[in-house]
Amino acid sequence: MESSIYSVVAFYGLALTILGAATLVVFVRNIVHSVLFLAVTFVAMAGLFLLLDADFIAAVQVLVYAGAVCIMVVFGIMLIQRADMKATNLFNKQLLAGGGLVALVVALCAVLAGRTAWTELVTAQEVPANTVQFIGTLLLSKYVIPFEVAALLLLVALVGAIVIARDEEVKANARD
Amino acid sequence: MLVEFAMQHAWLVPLLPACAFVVIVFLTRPWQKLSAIVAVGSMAMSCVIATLAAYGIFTNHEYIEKPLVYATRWFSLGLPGMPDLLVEVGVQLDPVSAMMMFMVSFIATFIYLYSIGYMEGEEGFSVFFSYLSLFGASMLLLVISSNLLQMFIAWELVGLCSYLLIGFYTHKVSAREAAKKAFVTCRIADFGLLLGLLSLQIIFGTLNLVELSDKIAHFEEYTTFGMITLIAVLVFIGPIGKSGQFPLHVWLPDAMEGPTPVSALIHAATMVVAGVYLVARTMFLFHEVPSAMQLVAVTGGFTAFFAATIAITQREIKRILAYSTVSQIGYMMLALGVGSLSAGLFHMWTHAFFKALMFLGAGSVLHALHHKADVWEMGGLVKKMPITAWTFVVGGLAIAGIPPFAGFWSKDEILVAALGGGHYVLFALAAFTAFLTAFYMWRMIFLAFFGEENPENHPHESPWVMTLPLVVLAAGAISVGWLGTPWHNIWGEWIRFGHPHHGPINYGAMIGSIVLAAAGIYLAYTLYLKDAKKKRARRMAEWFGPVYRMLYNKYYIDELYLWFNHALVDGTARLFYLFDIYVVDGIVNGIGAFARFSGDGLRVFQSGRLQNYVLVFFLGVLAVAVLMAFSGPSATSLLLGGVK
Amino acid sequence: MPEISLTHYVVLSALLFSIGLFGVLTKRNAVAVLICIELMLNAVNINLVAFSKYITPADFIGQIFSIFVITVAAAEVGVGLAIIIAIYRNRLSVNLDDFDWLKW
Amino acid sequence: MDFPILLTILLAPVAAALIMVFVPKEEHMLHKSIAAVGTFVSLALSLFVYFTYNKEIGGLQFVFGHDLPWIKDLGVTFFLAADGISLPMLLLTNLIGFSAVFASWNINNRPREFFILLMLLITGVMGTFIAHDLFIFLLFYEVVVIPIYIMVVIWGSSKRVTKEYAGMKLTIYLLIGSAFLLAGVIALFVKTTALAGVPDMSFTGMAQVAQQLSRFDQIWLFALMLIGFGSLISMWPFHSWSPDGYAGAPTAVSMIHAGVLKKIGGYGLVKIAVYMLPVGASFWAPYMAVLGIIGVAYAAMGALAQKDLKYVVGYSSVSHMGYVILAVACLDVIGLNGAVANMFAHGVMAALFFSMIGFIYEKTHTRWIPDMGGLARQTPRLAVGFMMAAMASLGLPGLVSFIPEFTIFISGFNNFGGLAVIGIAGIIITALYVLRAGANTLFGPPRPEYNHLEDIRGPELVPLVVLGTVLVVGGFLPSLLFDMINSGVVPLHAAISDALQIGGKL
Repeated sequence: MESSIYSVVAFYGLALTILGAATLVVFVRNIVHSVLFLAVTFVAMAGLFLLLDADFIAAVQVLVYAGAVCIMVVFGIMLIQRADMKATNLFNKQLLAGGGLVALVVALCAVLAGRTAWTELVTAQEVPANTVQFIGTLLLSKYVIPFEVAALLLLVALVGAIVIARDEEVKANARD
Repeated sequence: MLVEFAMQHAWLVPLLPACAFVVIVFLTRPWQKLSAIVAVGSMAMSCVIATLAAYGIFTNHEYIEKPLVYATRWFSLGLPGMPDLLVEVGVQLDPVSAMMMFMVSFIATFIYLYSIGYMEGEEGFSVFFSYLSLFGASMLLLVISSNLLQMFIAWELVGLCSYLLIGFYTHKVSAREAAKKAFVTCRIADFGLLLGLLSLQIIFGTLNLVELSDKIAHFEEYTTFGMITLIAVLVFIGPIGKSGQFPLHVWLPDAMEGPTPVSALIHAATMVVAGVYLVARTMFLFHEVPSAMQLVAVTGGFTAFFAATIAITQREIKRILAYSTVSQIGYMMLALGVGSLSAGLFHMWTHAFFKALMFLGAGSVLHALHHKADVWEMGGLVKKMPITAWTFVVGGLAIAGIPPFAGFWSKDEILVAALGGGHYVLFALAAFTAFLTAFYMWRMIFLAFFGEENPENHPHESPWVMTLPLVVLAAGAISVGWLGTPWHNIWGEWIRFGHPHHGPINYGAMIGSIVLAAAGIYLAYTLYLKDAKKKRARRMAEWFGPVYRMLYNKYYIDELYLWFNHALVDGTARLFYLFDIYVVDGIVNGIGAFARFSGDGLRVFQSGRLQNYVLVFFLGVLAVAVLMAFSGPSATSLLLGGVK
Repeated sequence: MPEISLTHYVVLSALLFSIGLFGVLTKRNAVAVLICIELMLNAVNINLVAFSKYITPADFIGQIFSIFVITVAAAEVGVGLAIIIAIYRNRLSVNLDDFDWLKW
Repeated sequence: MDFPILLTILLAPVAAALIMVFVPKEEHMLHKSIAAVGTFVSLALSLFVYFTYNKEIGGLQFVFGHDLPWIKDLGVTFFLAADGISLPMLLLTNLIGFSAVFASWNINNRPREFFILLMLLITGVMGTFIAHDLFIFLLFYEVVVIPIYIMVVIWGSSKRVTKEYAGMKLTIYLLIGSAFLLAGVIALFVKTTALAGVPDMSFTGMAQVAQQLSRFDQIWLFALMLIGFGSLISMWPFHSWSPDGYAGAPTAVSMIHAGVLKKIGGYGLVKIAVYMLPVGASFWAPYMAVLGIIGVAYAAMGALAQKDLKYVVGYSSVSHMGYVILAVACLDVIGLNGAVANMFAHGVMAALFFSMIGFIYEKTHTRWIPDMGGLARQTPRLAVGFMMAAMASLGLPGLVSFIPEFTIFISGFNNFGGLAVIGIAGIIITALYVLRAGANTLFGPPRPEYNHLEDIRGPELVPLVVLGTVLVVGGFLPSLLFDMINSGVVPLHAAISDALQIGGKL
C-alpha cells in the first residue's frame, strides 16, 4: 500500500482546506463569498480524488462542480439578490437545534467509525492505472441503462428548469 | 235470473262506484255535469244490484244461518300448501249485510242526487263527486266484506274519504283542523281495533268471519277467557272512535265542516254507523264475553245521554244534528250491548233515513240562507221553504219517537230490549234521553222553521234535485219502521243473532216513550214558540249558568284533548327531538369534534417550514441508525424487512 | 508513520456531511441551502470513491456511482435554482422562513 | 344461460354515463334524455325480469358470472344472480332511479356531472342487490358512497345544517358503518376459509360453511354486521345521519338514499347476516327488536317536533326502518316477508315524498312548514302526490305500505307481545305528524305569494305517475309483491331453521 509522506501531507492539507472552506461556506454572511468558498471546497475535493486514484472523477469534479454548478449558482444569485450583498446569508431560528442534531450525527458517526473493523474490509488490490478506459467501458456496457436514464434525467431537468423559471410574460410572448 | 246474477256478482256493488271514481278523476273531471251523472249513475246501478241481491237473500231462509260467501286468496305467506298467513278477500251475503248494502246504496244514490243541487257552482264540483264515489265504494266494500282484514281496509278507506270530504273546503282552517282531528281520533281507535285483529289472527289463524265465528264458539280450545275478553274490548275501541262514542266523540261535531251532503251521508247515515255494523258482525265474539257486552251497553247508554245534554244548548243547526247523531248511535250501541242485535240494527236502519233526511233538510236551509248556521237567526222558514220544512218536521217526529214514524218503533224496541235484559239504569237513561231528544230536536225545529221570520233572510225553496231526495227520505222516515212493529216483527225474523226473540208486547214502555216524547216536544213548544216572547229560555240559561256553560262548551273535553295534545304530546316530541340533537347527535358530533381537536393539536408540529421537516427527518434517520447500530441484527432485519 | 487509511476518508466525509447538514438546517437563504446540499452530496462522493479504492478497486462501482451522483446533483441544482427563481418572482424573497405553505 | 340480462340492467346506466362524457356540457336536455333512456332500459328490463322470474322454482335465477373469477385466491367471482328477495329491491331501485332522473329535471347547475354521478349511484345500488358474492357486494356498496358525497356537497341545500356538514356526516357515518361491516366480513371470511379449506365468497357457498360456525363466533360476527348494516338502515341509535343527510341532499339523492340505499342495510341483514349467522341472529334478535321498537317510537316523536318538511320525512324514514328491524328480529317467515316488503313499500313512498318535497322546495324556495299553506289550491297535482305519499306513510290500507306493516305487526306481536304494541302505537304518532305536515303545507288559506306557482307538469309528473301507480297497485294486489318475496324468504327461512336446529355446534 502506498504510504509516502507526501500523500499524508497532501491528505491533511486537502482535508483541512475542504473542512475549512466548507465551514466558511456555511458561516460567511455574504452569499457570494459562500459560493466562492464552495468552489474552493470543490477544487480541493478534486485533489482528494486524485489521491484516491480517481483521475476521471477528479476531472469531472472540477468541470461539473467547480465549473458548471458554481457558475450556475452565481448566475442564480445575480438574478434574485439585491445589489447589496451584505448579510445575505444568515442563520435562522433553528441554529441551536440544528447544531445539536449535527453534533449527534457527528458523535454517532465517530462511534460507528471507531467500531467498524475497516481493516477486515480493505483489500490489497491496486486500482488499475487507466481509470477512464475502464469507466468508459463499464458505462457503455454493464451500466448502459442507468447511463441512458441519467441522460434522460438531465434532459428532463433541462426542460423542467426552463419551464419552471420562465417568466409568464415570456410565455405569453412565445404564444404570440 | 237477475237475482241470481246479482247475488253472484255482488262484488260489482262496490266496484261500480270505484270505477266511477277512476273515471271521474282521469276522464270526466273537466265536465261537471258528466262527472255527476257518472257518480249518480254508478251508484244507482249499484243500488239496483244491491236491491236484487238483497231480494235474493231475503227470499231464502237458509241464508240467515249460513251466509253466502264468495272468497278468493288475496295473498299468502309461507309454503303454498301450508301457509303461515293466508288472507282472503270475498263477499259475504247474509240478511245483515244485504240490508246494510241496500240501505247504503239507496241513501247514497239520493244524497248524490241531492249533491248535484247543493254543490252547484262550487269549486271542485267533479272532485267532490269523485270523493263521494270513492266513499261509496269503500263503504260498500266494508259492508260486504267476508274478512275482518278486508273490512279493516275498507274501514280505513272510509276514514280517508271522511278526511278528504270534511276538509273539502281546503282553504278553511277550521275544515283543515276538523279533518285532521277526525282522522287522528279514528286512528287512535283503529289502533285498538288493529291490535284486536292481530290477536284474532294470531290466536285463531284466520280473519274470515265465518271461520272465526265457528272457532270462537269454542274458544277455550285456543285461548283463555281473559284473552278473549281483552280482544273483545280491543275490537270495540275501533267502533268507539268511528261511531263517535264517548270519549272519542269529539271529532264528529267538528266534522260538520264538510259540505252538508257529506254530513248526511258519512256522518249520519253510513260511515259513523260502521262501528255499530262491526260490532254486529263480530257479535259472535262479544256474545262470548258478558263483560264486553256490558261495556258496549254502558258506553252506548252513557254516550246517548251525554251527547243529548250537549245538544240542548248548541246553536248551530248542523252541530245539534251531529250531537243527535252521536246520541242515536249510543242508542244502537246500547241495544247491541244488551244483546239485541236486531233492535240495534233496526234503529240504525230507521236512523239512516230520518237523520239523512234532517241533514239534507238542514243543507237545504243552509243553501237558502247562504250558510248562516245559527238557529236563533232563522225562524219562520216554513212559509218560504214548505217542502224542506215539512219533510224536516217528519224527520223530527221520527227521531222524537212519535208513532207511526220510523224512529218510534226502533227506539221502542231498544227500550224494551234494555228492560227485558234487566238493565234498569240503562233503561232509565235511555228513556230520559228520549225526552231530551224530543226536546232539543223540536227546539231546533220551532226556532228555525216556525215563529217569526228574520227580516235579514231571503230564503227560497231548493231545486227539485234537492227536494226529491227529501221527499223520498221523508217517505222512508215515515214507513221504514213498519217492518218491525211489535205486532208483526218481520225485521226480527231476519236480522238477528241467535234465535228470534218473541216476548210479550210491552204496552207500558210503548206508552211511556210516547208520553216522554210528547212532553219533550211540548216543553220545546212552550219555551221557544208559544211563550218565546217571555224569554224563558234565556232566563233558564242564566239560572243554570255554570251548567249551561259547561254544556255549551261540550264539557270542555275538546279543551282537555287540545291541552293534552299540545302540552303532553308536543312537549314530549320536543323533548325527544332535543334529546336527539343534543345527546344522540351530540355523541356523534362529539366523536367528530374529538378527531378535529386532536388534529388541531397535532397541527402544531406541522409548521410548514421545510427546514423544520428536514430536522425531524434527520432525527428519525438518526434514531433508525442508532437502533440498527446498537440493537443487533434482529432490529436491523426487522427494519429492512428481513433482507440481509 | 501515520498512514492514511479508509478511516480518515470516512471521518472526513462524515465531517463534511455534518457541515453540510448544519447549513441545510440553519441557513435562511434558499440558495445557501442548495449549496449546502451540494456539500452533503460531495461528502457522499468522497465515501464512494474511497470505498471504491480500498474495497473494490477493480470494479469501479464506487466511481461510477459517484458519476451518477454528480449527474443528479447537477440536475438538482438546475431545477432547484429554477424553482427558487420562480418563487422569488412570486414572493420577492428567497428567505425560507417566509415560506410555510406546506402547512396547507 | 343465454342473454346476460342482469349485467345489461347493471350496465345500462353506466353506458348512459359514458355517452354523457362525450356529449358537450351545454346540451342540458340531451344529458337529461340520455339519463332517462339509460334508467328506462334498466327499468324495463328489471320489470321483465321481475315478471319472468319463476316463482314456483324459486332460488337463484338469471345467474351470471358464477364462473368468472374476480380474485381467484380469495374465491371471489363476479357472481350476479336474482332471487325473490333481491328482485323487489332491484325493481325498486329502477323505479326510483327512473323517477329520480325526472325529479331532477330542473337541475341547471352542471347537469352533466350531476347525471353522470346519478347514473353511477344507481348502478352501485343495483349492484349491491344483484351481487351474489360478498366481496362484489361490498365493492358496489363503496361505489355508492362517493357520488353521494359529491352530490350533496355540490347540489345540496343548507338549512339547519350546512350541506357540507350533511354530506360529511352522511359519508363518514356510512363509511364507519361499512368499516364494521368490512371487519365482520373479513373475520367471517377467515373463519369460513379455515373451516372449509377453500375460500368461497359467494353468498350460498359461504353461508353453508358459516352456518356451521360455533355459537360464540356467530354472536360476535353478527354483532359486527349488525352495527354495520344497522348504521346503514339507520337503526337507533345509529340514525342521526339520516335526517340531516336527507335535509342537505338534493332531491334525487334523498330519493335514492331513503328509497333504496337505506334498504341495503335491511337487505344485508336478511340476506347476509341472518342467513349466514342464524345462531348469532337468534341471540341478538331480542336486542334488535328493542332497538327497532325504540327507533319506531323515538323517531316518530322526533318527526312530530319538526317544522322542516325534509326533516319530517327523514325522521319518519328512521321510524319506518324500525319496523323493518323489528320484523327481521322475528326471524320467521311472516316477519322476514314483512321486512322485505316494508322496505319495498317504504322505498316507493319515501321516494315519492322526497320528490314532491323537492318540487315544493324548487317552487316555493322553502321547506319550512309554517311558511306554507294552501298549496292544494295552487298546485293540485303536487298536492295529490304529497297526500298519496303521506297516506302511504301512515300505512293507509289500499296503498302498498299497509300489508307489509300488517304482516310485521302480526309477526312482531306474535314474537314479542306487549313490546310490539309500543311499535304498533307508532301508527298513531305517524298519522299525527304526517297529517300535520300535509295539512299545514297543502290546506288552509292559500298564500298570495304562491299564486304564481306552476303546478308540476310534463316530465315532472313522471315520479308521481310511476311511484303513485306502484303505491296503488301494490296496495290492492299485494300478492304481486308477496308471492315474489315469499319465494325468496321460504328457502332462506328453511336454511335458517335447519342451522338453528344444529345450533352452531362446531
